[in-house]
Amino acid sequence: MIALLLRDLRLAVRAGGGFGLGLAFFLIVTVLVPFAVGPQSALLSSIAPGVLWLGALLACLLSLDRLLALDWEDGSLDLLATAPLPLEAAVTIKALAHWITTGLPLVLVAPVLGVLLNLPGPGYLWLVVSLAAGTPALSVIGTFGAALTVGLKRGGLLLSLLVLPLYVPTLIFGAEVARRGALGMETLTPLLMLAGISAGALALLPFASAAVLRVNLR
Amino acid sequence: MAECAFFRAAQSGMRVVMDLTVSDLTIARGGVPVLAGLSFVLEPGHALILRGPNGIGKTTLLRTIAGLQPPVSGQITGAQDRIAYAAHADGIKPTLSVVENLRFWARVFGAGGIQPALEAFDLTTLSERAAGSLSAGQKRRLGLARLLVTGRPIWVLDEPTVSLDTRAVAMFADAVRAHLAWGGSALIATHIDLGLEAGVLDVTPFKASLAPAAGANAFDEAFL
Amino acid sequence: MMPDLGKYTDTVLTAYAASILLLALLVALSLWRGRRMRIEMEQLEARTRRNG
Amino acid sequence: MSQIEKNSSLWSYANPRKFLATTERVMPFLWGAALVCLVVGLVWGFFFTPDDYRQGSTVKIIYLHVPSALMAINAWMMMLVASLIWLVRRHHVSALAARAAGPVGAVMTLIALVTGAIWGQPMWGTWWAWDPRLTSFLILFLFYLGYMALWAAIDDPDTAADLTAVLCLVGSVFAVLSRYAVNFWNQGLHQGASLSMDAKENVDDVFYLPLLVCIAGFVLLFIALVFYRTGTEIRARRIRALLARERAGA
Repeated sequence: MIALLLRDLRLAVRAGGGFGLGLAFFLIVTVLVPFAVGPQSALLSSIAPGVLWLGALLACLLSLDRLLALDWEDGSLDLLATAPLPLEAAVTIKALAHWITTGLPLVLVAPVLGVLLNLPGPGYLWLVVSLAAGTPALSVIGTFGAALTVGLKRGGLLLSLLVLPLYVPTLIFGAEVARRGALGMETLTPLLMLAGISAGALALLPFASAAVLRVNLR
Repeated sequence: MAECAFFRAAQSGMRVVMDLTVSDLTIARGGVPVLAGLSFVLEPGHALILRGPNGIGKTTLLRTIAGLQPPVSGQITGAQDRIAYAAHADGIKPTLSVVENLRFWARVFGAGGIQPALEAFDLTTLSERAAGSLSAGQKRRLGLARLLVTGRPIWVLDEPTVSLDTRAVAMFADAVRAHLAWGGSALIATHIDLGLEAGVLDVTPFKASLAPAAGANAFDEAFL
Repeated sequence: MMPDLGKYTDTVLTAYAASILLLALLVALSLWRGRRMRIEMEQLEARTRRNG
Repeated sequence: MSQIEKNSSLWSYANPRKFLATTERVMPFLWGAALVCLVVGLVWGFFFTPDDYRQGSTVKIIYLHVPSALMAINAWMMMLVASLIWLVRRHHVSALAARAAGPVGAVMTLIALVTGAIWGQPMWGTWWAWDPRLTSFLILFLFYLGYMALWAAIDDPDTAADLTAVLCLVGSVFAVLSRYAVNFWNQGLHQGASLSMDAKENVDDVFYLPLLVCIAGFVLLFIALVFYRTGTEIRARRIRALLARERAGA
């Protein structure tokens, strides 16, 4: 299992792995928002939590179609499916690798981008906490979507269409935590729901992803 | 993890005695049966060459035996967790070096060192090169070297000699011979003569008739 | 004949028109595709029988 | 128990030929009943019911909005059950019925959304409000779109059936989650139940009877459409199989 994780991380940082693309995308989205809505700091600081969450979500989405497609094309998935490692574990590891290379950097960079959007003081902590609790769910759900569309020639757009509705609860609770945190309100309820979604998705979705992957491999 | 190790030990103990048995197998591609009523036994230490025209269903048969797709009917025994499968796609990552590629598969399969595999396919001098910079034949050799690091007793190979030159084909034949001598077995779909002492199974007579198979779910006869 | 819908005439009529249009569209598309598939299958089955 | 035993022959309708033969016989009655119920219910509702004292004549929209909203959810439930049957018992007709129900459910959702928005214009003063109910239906509509798109994108029918069935299962869980999330996110623009179209206490008997007839009409129309469309899918599948055999024979 560790071997697979290490390989995926190594592939991500080598040339052509696409590491950092998500971050760059996140940065650009955040920079473009003030151009679109105007430079008033009051407006920016009120929409900052939502914009940062949406940017993080889109950055996550952007990298999903490479998550399994490359392994599918070069036959690695066939070989992994015949390996002693259960496919459920393999997809969990791949989701974890996706989170480490995409979700985690987003969590770390978000506060810096918060400055650009005048995020209010107490908001930084809650932004980081909510992204840390929510991005694992984004990776796991995204892996399911990637497993569904892995056999398709142009699956990228379909992948977005399938995954975005599944992202709704995570986005709502995640952005709610960040928003309430920025306003200095109580954040426990949405945070618990967010963590619950992440934990539930992590516990159950790998089975669906592996089942779907087996169907696609046959 | 401890459990895994136990199973592996039990497996290697059984390696010498378990045959790969295929009985009355019917397989389908895209829902249409291609081969039917196929039976054979592959004993340890033996190789079996599959022959038949293109499109007859050799690849489908090998994928079914490797457990990648379910058979329509019939039984496969002795295949569970004992197969190393290799097909047209080698699962080689171009940005990783030869050694990194091999070591990854060795660790996934929990098997030993990669040095013998490198030597058997004359990859030692290439070991630090990125796999993406290898020629087609060299990549193919790397893909076949992977078989050695899996430690699995049954090799299921789909056209393993594509893009290999005569020297590399000889290397491959030697590797198969060594594998058989060790007590392994091999099921190979190929069109060229490998110079192995192996049984030959021509699958052409097992071509599925167009009438719906008797074993198929009678409910769905309208679809067959 | 027409009931007096008061100031909401447009609202109610639009809702009815839109809904009935959508339903009609769905039924029409279903019937169109159904008919095409039926004809195609009959042709194909006839051809299969002829060829044995 | 004996009733269940007797009904176990229900599975025989999983035979495509049997399904086609049986539905062929009941189709005219289904279409007829659906049409009669819809015409009676809608005409009754439109021409012969009084206006509501708060909502005025817009209350007439409930004869479309409530039944379509009901069927939007029921269609998804039916797809879920059919998907489970396919995954467990591998009856192709079941998978095809789920596929057939998809677009019907999507149109029902669309009708519920459109009538809701049109009703909201004079009531809320805006076409679209991010009201929890409307929002949930919008999300449901996206789920329908994804489900249909996945069916359309995959060539092999069994693979498509498997993948869409799993998507339907996972989607159901997330649709319920979204419903709660949306409720949490916006407690609602609804000024209490009094101005809602869905609240029971708002519906007098005068409105209730024609509404029941309309609901019956929508249910019958749904069944008729799903039966008919399933038949179409069975034929499409058969065409595919015949062509594949022809190609294999040639």
